[in-house]
Amino acid sequence: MSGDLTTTRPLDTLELMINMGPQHPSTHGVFRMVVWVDGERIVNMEPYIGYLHRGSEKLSEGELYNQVITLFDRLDYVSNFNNELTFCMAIEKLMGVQVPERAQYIRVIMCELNRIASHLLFYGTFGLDVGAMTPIMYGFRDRERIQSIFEAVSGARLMHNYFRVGGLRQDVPSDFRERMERLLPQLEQGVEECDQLLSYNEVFLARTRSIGVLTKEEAIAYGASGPVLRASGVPEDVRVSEPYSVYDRFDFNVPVGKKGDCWDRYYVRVEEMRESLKIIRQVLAQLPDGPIMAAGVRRIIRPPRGEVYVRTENPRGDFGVFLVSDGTDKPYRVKIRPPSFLNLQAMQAMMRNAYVADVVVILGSVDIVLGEVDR
Amino acid sequence: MAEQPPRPHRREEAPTAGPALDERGTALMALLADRLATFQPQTAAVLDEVVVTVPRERLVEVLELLKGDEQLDFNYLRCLSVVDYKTYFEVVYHLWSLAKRHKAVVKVRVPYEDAKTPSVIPVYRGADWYEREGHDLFGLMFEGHPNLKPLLLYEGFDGYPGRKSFPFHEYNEW
Amino acid sequence: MSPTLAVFYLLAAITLGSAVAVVSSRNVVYAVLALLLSLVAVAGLFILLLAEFLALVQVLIYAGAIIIVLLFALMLTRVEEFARVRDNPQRPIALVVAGAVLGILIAAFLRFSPATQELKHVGVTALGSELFTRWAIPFEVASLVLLVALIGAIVIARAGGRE
Amino acid sequence: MSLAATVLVPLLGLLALFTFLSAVVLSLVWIERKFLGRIQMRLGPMRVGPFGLLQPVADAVKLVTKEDVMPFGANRALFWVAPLAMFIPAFMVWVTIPFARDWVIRNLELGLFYVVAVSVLSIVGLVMAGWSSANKYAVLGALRAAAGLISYEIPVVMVALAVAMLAGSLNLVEIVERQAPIYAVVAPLGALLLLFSGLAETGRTPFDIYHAESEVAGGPYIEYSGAHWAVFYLAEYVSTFALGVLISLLFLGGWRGPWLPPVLWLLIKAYAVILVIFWMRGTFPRLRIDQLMSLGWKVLVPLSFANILIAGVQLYYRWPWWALTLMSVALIVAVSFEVYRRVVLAGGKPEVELVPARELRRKVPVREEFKTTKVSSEGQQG
Repeated sequence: MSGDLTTTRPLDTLELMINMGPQHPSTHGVFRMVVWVDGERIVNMEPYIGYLHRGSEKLSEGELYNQVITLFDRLDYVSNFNNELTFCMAIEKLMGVQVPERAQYIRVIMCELNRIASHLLFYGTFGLDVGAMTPIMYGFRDRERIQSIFEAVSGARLMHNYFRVGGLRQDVPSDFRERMERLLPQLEQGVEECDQLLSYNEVFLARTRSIGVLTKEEAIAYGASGPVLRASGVPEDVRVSEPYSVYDRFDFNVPVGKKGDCWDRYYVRVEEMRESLKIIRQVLAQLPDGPIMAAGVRRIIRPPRGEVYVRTENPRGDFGVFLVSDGTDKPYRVKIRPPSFLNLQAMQAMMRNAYVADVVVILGSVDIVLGEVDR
Repeated sequence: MAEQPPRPHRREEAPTAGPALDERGTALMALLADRLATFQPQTAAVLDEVVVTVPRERLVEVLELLKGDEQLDFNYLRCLSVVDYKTYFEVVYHLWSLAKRHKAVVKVRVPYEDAKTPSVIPVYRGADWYEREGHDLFGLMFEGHPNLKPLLLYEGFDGYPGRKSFPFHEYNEW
Repeated sequence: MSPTLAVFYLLAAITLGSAVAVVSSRNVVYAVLALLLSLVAVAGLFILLLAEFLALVQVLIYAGAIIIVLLFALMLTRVEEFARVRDNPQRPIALVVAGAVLGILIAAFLRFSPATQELKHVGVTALGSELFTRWAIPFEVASLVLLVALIGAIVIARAGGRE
Repeated sequence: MSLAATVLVPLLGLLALFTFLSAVVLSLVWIERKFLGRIQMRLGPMRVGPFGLLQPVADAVKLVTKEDVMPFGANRALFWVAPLAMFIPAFMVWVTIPFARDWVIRNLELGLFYVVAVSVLSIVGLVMAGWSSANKYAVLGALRAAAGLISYEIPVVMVALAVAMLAGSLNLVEIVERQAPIYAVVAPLGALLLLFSGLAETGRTPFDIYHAESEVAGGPYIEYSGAHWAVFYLAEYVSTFALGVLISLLFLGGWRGPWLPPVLWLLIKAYAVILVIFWMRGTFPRLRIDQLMSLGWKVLVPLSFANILIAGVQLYYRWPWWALTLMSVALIVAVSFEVYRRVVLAGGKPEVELVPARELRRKVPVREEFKTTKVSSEGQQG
């Protein structure tokens, strides 16, 4: 008689193991989370990465320095300028190259525009993650305007390959200033519209406040950076704490969150867009004339032996490059510190008491780019 | 690309980047040497960074000291890199102090044959994935790491593609 | 055979057939869906008896709510385990109960011939006033029972949630 | 002759109804895409036909000609039956819904009750689809659908009851005829309750959790493609249209209105309600399941009982109709303020702090602890 099932033992409720990703609409790329749920509540979560591992670090060891820049474009494919800048700065620092003023200023403009573009993309996809379908259209409208500037300046919409060791590949087009004067008011208005559309929507607040809280201590311990770290209440911004390029000449604010929940992470980015616009205004006002390449930088670069670590403030956080040079024309070792990699790792700490629907929101609020996580 | 013919460059003549410490860096270097005296570190300056090389057995102690010391206060692990120097590995810890805003580099050397080094997760929680990655790509054992599963490569991948000796040209995936 | 009678036989066949399927099906989900079919067919029978209100209540409460709750519970449990249940120690009791019900039905069938009473359509207004005047006390007692069950369910759920 | 009267005429009516509903669904698809496009600053479909009018037709052709895929391990019978199990109840509802005074297939005495009862059955199709797809997202979606339906069925029934009390009838034609001022004015609370719970039952934003694209990737529909998916789609739009028509009938005076023919009035009102639904879709994010449940059980269910209560009080004491309006509005205001206070103002209005970079730069600590004399507080990047 096997009839004991119905009498002695209560029926188990099924603890469901769900494989979110690698193909799932809101994993933002090929990322996989194995989630154990009890009903709708998360019991356990394990992230799996590596689906986009292209061995960028190893590939760099076989390329000339200028060729490696193209690889850096493909790491975080929504903030390409920032990545290029970091790598170029690493070599410049190693070689002691002084980059001309004009090139520095144009670099800052490009990086800040890139930051806005990246945050606009975040804004749109985060809207989709919480189930609102309109924000992405608003975000993409303005992102598209930025992309057309990128295209005009670098010739490419996505993989720019524009910065060079010692300066820029070419100067900006002659109507650059007029285009920027047209673009900036549009962007300023666009950011305000985005803010009004979503930020204080009641349902949005209900979905993001007190969700996925990352405390200050946890954020530091996990090595989180960028908006994730700032949302947790740490006023750390590489542009301020370790100023690079010409950032120490501009005046802007560093948005800092109070609770470290999803809403804070979201709103820090909205504020950052405003601050970036402020920076661009200042840069444009000060933009000097002059050369765009440092004198004496050859096409084949042979930096001296040594090692250098350079970090910059990427839209996603603290992007670092550790470069070991053996004096040849190819890097001996390139180690990339991808901010998303560590922010994603910190996501495990945000999963306390989350529901299935929250996983998506939390992941969205961390804003990862898997090209950078997996490298 | 390990199996390429020697390139026509003048490795011997390549200059070495000299130290360029500012005053803060010099001060920090002196302070580090003072604090870590018991560990007999090799302290050097590379460009604007202070580099401290410590024996790997005492790495965790050193990091704990650096993190706990009030004046040093290195509470943030910026980067953990493994560099393959063909005869030995160097594990490089880039530290940063969020409050005091200074930086330092801690290095340990790990011989090729005995590729083991202690895990620093007890000190820096965020080292978890870095160490998994180092194990994955370089075959370095991080002793004490709770979960050294492959991170970037798939399970069952043979070899350590981060190493200089990995035979890329002979490697067939299928 | 009048169309009404034909429809009646059809509905009765569906009712009985799916009822058999409920107890004989190895797959619980099939069993629940067969139960749904049976209940809907019973609602059809009610309509034939001009008891439209009852038919709709049957659909709303049984088909709509109870079946959904059953399916809900099934999806949360390990369905594979049901497949392994071949026997049930309650079978003798079930047999007795089923036999008793059958007996009552047969007795009822023998005492009342089906065509003795003329079918009469009762409007919902009449039904309502009847319920709240003549049958007010049984009605209230029934609702009290339901209320007790509701409170009991809440208490059980809360006790489970607190541990 | 009698056979023709009893069988043929209703059959023809059903056929006409089906054709009409298909046309309505096509128009709704087009309107939704166009309207959402406008909300989102795009044009919406433009290429197929004038103003993209033929886009839904093209979609339909595509869906019908697409390959029907069934996942390995799915329960074959249930998987194929599920779309029909959802569509048939959604369609059956229309048997008793009047488009004008005499434009109805069967004017049932219990019409309103019938609509409420039969529409519940749709959910069985969803649950079947979720269970038979052999997919965990589908199961999760089906669970959500079942939980949502059970919670929101109660307010729907209660609102229907309150309307029946006001009209003194469950017959939809009579309910329309007896609205002296339309019930949206008499009982605004009921209208809102029906709109919200109806949205939840038809699974529309902000209550679209059961097929939430970003969470359960389509829920019960995840494995469906081609014609079977199209049937689900059809059923969903038919239900949405039914909600629009039901709200128009119960609260907006149905087909009554000056100048235009009655049918047109009903359609105008129904489409207006549906535009509001689409508007919400363009504006709101999605609620989480526990928030959906709290809203249902803690707000809508008590409110629907309160709605019956105030209707009863007004009827019993024979107060003028505006007394009910006043009570309704007072309740709406009180509850929405309370919800707003709890959700938005909980713990103060959220904001982030803006720390000026200048201040942070100044905060670079003075290096006195390094025991060296000279101090440089500037960054070291050259």
